[in-house]
Amino acid sequence: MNVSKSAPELSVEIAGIRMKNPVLTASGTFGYGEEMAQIYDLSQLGALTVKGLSLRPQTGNRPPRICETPAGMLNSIGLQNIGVEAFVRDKLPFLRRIDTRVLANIYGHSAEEYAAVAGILDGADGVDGIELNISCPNVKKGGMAFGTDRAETGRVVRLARKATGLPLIVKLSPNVTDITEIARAAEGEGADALSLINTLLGMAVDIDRKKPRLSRGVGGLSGPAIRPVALRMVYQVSRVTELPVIGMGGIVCAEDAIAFLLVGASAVSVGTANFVDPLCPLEMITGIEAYLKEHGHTRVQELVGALEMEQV
Amino acid sequence: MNVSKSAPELSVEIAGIRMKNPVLTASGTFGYGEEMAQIYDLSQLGALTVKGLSLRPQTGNRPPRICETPAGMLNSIGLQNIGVEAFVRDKLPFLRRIDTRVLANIYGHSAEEYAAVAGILDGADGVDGIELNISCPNVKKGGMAFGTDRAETGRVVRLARKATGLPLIVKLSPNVTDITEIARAAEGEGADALSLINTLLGMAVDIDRKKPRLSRGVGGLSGPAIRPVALRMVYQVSRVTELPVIGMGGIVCAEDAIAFLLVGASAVSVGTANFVDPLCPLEMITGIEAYLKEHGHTRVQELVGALEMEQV
Amino acid sequence: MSFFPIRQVTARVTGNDPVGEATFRLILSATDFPPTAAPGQFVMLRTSAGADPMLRRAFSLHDRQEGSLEILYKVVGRGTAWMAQRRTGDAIDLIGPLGQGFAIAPTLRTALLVAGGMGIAPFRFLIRSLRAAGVDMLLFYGARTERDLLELAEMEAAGVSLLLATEDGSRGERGRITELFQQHFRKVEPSEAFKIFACGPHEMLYEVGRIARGQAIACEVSLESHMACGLGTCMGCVIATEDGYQRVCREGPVFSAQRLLLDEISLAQD
Amino acid sequence: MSFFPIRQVTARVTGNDPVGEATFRLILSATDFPPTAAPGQFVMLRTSAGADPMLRRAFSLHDRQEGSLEILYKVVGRGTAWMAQRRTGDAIDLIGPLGQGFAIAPTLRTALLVAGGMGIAPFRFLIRSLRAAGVDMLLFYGARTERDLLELAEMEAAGVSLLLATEDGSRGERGRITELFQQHFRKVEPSEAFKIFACGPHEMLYEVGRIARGQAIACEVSLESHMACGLGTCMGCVIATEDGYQRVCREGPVFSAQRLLLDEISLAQD
Ligand SMILES: Cc1cc2nc3c(=O)[nH]c(=O)nc-3n(C[C@H](O)[C@H](O)[C@H](O)COP(=O)(O)OP(=O)(O)OC[C@H]3O[C@@H](n4cnc5c(N)ncnc54)[C@H](O)[C@@H]3O)c2cc1C
Ligand SMILES: Cc1cc2nc3c(=O)[nH]c(=O)nc-3n(C[C@H](O)[C@H](O)[C@H](O)COP(=O)(O)OP(=O)(O)OC[C@H]3O[C@@H](n4cnc5c(N)ncnc54)[C@H](O)[C@@H]3O)c2cc1C
Ligand SMILES: Cc1cc2nc3c(=O)[nH]c(=O)nc-3n(C[C@H](O)[C@H](O)[C@H](O)COP(=O)(O)O)c2cc1C
Ligand SMILES: Cc1cc2nc3c(=O)[nH]c(=O)nc-3n(C[C@H](O)[C@H](O)[C@H](O)COP(=O)(O)O)c2cc1C
Ligand code: FES
Ligand code: FES
Repeated sequence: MNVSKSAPELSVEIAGIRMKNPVLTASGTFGYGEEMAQIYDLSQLGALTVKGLSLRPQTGNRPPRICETPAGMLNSIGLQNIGVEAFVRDKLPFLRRIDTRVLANIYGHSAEEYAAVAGILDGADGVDGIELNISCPNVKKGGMAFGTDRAETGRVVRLARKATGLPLIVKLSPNVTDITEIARAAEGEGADALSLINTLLGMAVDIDRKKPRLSRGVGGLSGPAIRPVALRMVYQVSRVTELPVIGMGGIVCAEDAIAFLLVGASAVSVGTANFVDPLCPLEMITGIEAYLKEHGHTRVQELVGALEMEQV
Repeated sequence: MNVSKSAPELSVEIAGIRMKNPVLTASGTFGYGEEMAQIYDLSQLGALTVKGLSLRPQTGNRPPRICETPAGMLNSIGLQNIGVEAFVRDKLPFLRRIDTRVLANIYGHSAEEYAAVAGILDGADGVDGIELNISCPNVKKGGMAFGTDRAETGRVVRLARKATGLPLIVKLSPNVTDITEIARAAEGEGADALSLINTLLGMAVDIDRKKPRLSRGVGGLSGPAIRPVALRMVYQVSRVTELPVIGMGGIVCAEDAIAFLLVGASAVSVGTANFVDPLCPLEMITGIEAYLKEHGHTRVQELVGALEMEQV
Repeated sequence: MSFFPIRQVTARVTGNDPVGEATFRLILSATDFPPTAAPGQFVMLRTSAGADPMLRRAFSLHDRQEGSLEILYKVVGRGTAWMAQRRTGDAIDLIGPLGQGFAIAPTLRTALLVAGGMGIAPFRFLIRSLRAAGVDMLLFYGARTERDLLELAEMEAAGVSLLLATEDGSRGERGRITELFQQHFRKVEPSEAFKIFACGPHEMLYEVGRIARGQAIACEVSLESHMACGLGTCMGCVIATEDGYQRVCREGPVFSAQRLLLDEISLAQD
Repeated sequence: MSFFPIRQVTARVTGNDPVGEATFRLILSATDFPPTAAPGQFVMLRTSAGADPMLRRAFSLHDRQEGSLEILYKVVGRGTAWMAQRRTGDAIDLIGPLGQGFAIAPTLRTALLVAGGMGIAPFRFLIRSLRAAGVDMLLFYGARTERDLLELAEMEAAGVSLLLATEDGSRGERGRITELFQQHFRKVEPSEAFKIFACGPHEMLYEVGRIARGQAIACEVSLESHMACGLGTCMGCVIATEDGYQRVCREGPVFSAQRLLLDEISLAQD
């Protein structure tokens, strides 16, 4: 084992966006950044992803919207958000002052709506990239319906691609038989990067009231519980695509982050762990750096896809 | 809340098999019953399901075959088993002496092989039903490949159906976009019941060795971590089929078991929990009985599908 | 909306003693916990070493002293059971102070406090602050049974007038605290110097809020809701208000009863 | 293959004291634990209240007395860290006795014991049994450093001759125990009355097994493997033997070195 002396290079470039390190925060778990900025200096992050934005403000689903499950949680927020225009007007100015990359997660009720939101953001100063959420399980129309179908995925990406010159990241749903198919469809229509996974569709029941614990019945499962599934899908997808992959799903510590890099992710995104341990993205950055040194790597890039597989 | 005085009726009938209660044990987590019989009297169970049987003995995958994950585990046993003939000769005599129902879980490398195994069991005294494992993620050929495709599922069920007069339970894979499609395919070809879910395909990585933790790379995720996904799928499937459903996936206590019944399962099966808490099936039986009394039910059947959904 | 710092700190247990039926007072030494904390604010505690249970649990600041803080809690599930097992010297990871506390206007002269069961938790800190502001205090305090009425002597010593009720009649009036409250409240004149502070089961808050609203009297209620983050980022804890869904952890947990859609108040609780 | 009963019992901690570097001796009172337990057998302990960590952990019976049992363990991860936090009076859920222990034939006169690191754990029980059978014992015992050599005085008092090695030379020979073993072993004559018992890192067992096999000397080694059930039902813990994959938890953990495919021995470990 080589122990390198100089500090290893942590920066990565994804979809043309240079980030100071490969640790991002995931959409829906970081608000628009303001609240987290009370806890630590966000400029330490590689990038942050804001809560899913839609053309018009959304009230979201009725509460209860969350419930705890073993090593995870279910949510059915239903994409409550202030709308893309209020975001640009009220939230972007704050985000522009932070020296990190800002990814705008967006969704629409139709492919045209995705394109409209992307178009509005195209001119917005302070947005470094757009993440298309075609995988939200918590809205009736839109969301997951697109991300579980090859043709629909292709159409959403195609229209969004036309609407914006910003880097386009397509966020994939794990609720599919073959995620590589959807990945290829997105790649074929001009996505610049892929991010995965979004939540697994799940359910929990209150047996005393004989009712689901979430008002909508079903919700999205996130947290450490889903990490093995996420890791497998990132592995599968990164083997079939040329695009950089942002890996996420249950990442809570540097060891998890490194595992995602090894199976092929170029960066990782921290979701639910922001709730449990807000400072963990910072510990991940330090932890990845320590690992690189210990294993004699000079650049984080060297870890990407470095997993050794025995022939199966 | 009505408190009923007499003991509620726990017995259920599934695919024509009468069981003294709705608590079963799942394939691959109970061996052929012998070891567990050292711990408690197996006649207390509604039924037990034996480890997946194939036409010929299988050596299984190279170790390491298991690894722990948050609130769950991955396995890639690869269906190591003694083969159906040795089972009938060496294991069935022991099982016949136990006053419970015995379900034989089987798999094949082709639809014809499934049928061959089913045919051998057809004449075997002591087998009460056959569970077709079309959902094992741990073998290269066979297993999950069948259970993720509607047509393949149909073919396996059709041939097995012809080969045996025994009740036929089809075990579904959760690694699909739409599990109701596969469920309907199985129903259409003459399945008597459905069981779900098998394990979710997952992966874990040893970052020090830069290798997967399982020799085969990927494995099947089971345990409480997957319970929300299992519950959701049982809910979805039981709404589209007339067949009784055996629910499983992360069930560890009576409360979990009751949740599966409420969303539509007619019985539940305990898998990974047998490793963690061998006596838990017995506590579940007691717990279900207590719940029925407390909620004024006279028969366990009354819980099946009794979930109240708000309109979504 | 406060923009004071929020800290994730490792606190040390200096006390964790039973004070009632399955109820404990946890005393934590936490020198780096922000001194800006106000009554009605809360903290999020980690209650396991692993990922199950995973989410943090919310607890009102029972009190806050220089370098230490207190939590009054009841064991109701796995997280609180874990807390009850902590012993002196153990470490507990907490985040705070969080949310909006009670608002004490300079004009305030008389405060009517209403507590049901564990709803008493935030009131010691509030009472200390009200006392410092020279406010007269009358506390309506109800519980299931006498043993669940906590810290009575302490509150009397702090100059709080007490009106008690228990469901089993073992202490004070028999019945719910809202009944007692309703009787006495008829006699009170609305005024700028007067305000109601309430914490307890949501049905109780609903009742109190309805009464206050009917007479246009200032009334703040402290709500509960299942929370994932406690920070305002997940949108999981919302409650219906006249301004749409608002976050209990951020715009609350203390809300003006006037702005809540009281018919929907029970929803967030589940 | 034993078909004695296996029990899931709730044991009480009566002692849990450090005996070396991050190493503890756990003493458990468990009156309903089957008296049939034999040296080399093990138990599966639950090491959390929740589902994370989920699986039980395997530990050799360090010793077994009427109504109580002992475990010697090293803290290496979350499960063992949880164990180290248990205090007198706490409950621990365990299952056992499990697996096949060491075989002590009536003809046995001299036993050569080889332990590496925590591989010493099952030997106190084994030594007591060998002594009762009037067997002479020579123990090769290696560890990283002196502090990791445990219970030396106790074993000497039990009549065991000790040959020690440490990797840092702080006690006994400097180097690995297998080197010391190899030197001395040359001088021993194969015989029916003679047998080797070994427990420790798999590379050590590989070496010892190879030497024993080369000279057709009876040798039993106690293996480790990641286990889900410990009961023989999951097929997760297998090791390659001449009879195919066998379960470490059921046909083992003690195997005859002769029947193991030594080249593959390391596989099950990782
Ligand atoms: C702002 C706020 C302040 C609170 N202050 C106090 C206090 O000072 N003293 C006190 O004893 N309790 C207080 N609670 C309630 C306390 O958070 C719950 O009792 C606790 O979360 C239960 O955790 P558990 O694991 O023991 O129970 P479980 O029932 O096992 O918890 C399961 C899940 O439900 C959530 N949950 C359960 N009950 C509640 C509840 N009443 N409110 C919110 N989430 C809940 C848990 O956080 C967890 O996510 C407060 C709640 C809120 C929102
Ligand atoms: C038959 C048998 C007897 C054993 N006897 C003893 C003993 O007497 N004293 C002692 O200190 N240790 C003993 N071990 C090893 C002990 O089981 C591990 O140290 C323990 O499981 C580590 O758990 P952890 O959560 O602290 O570590 P982690 O590394 O966090 O555990 C992660 C997972 O890996 C498994 N694991 C990790 N290390 C091992 C290992 N060496 N063997 C098997 N599984 C492992 C754990 O059980 C768990 O499932 C024995 C193992 C076996 C198989
Ligand atoms: C409360 C909550 C809200 C979320 N909202 C969004 C969203 O608006 N858009 C989106 O693409 N993903 C959303 N997600 C999914 C996460 O970004 C992430 O993909 C998923 O939670 C898996 O990662 P994790 O296990 O680290 O949380 C949300 C997740 C949670 C828990
Ligand atoms: C170690 C192991 C082996 C398994 N072997 C089989 C098998 O042979 N056939 C089968 O149909 N399912 C098998 N399964 C799947 C279980 O029967 C069950 O469907 C799954 O584990 C989900 O339930 P659980 O979370 O309660 O374990 C196996 C599961 C485990 C953990
Ligand atoms: S708990 Fe997350 S926004 Fe309130
Ligand atoms: S650990 Fe399950 S068979 Fe050995």
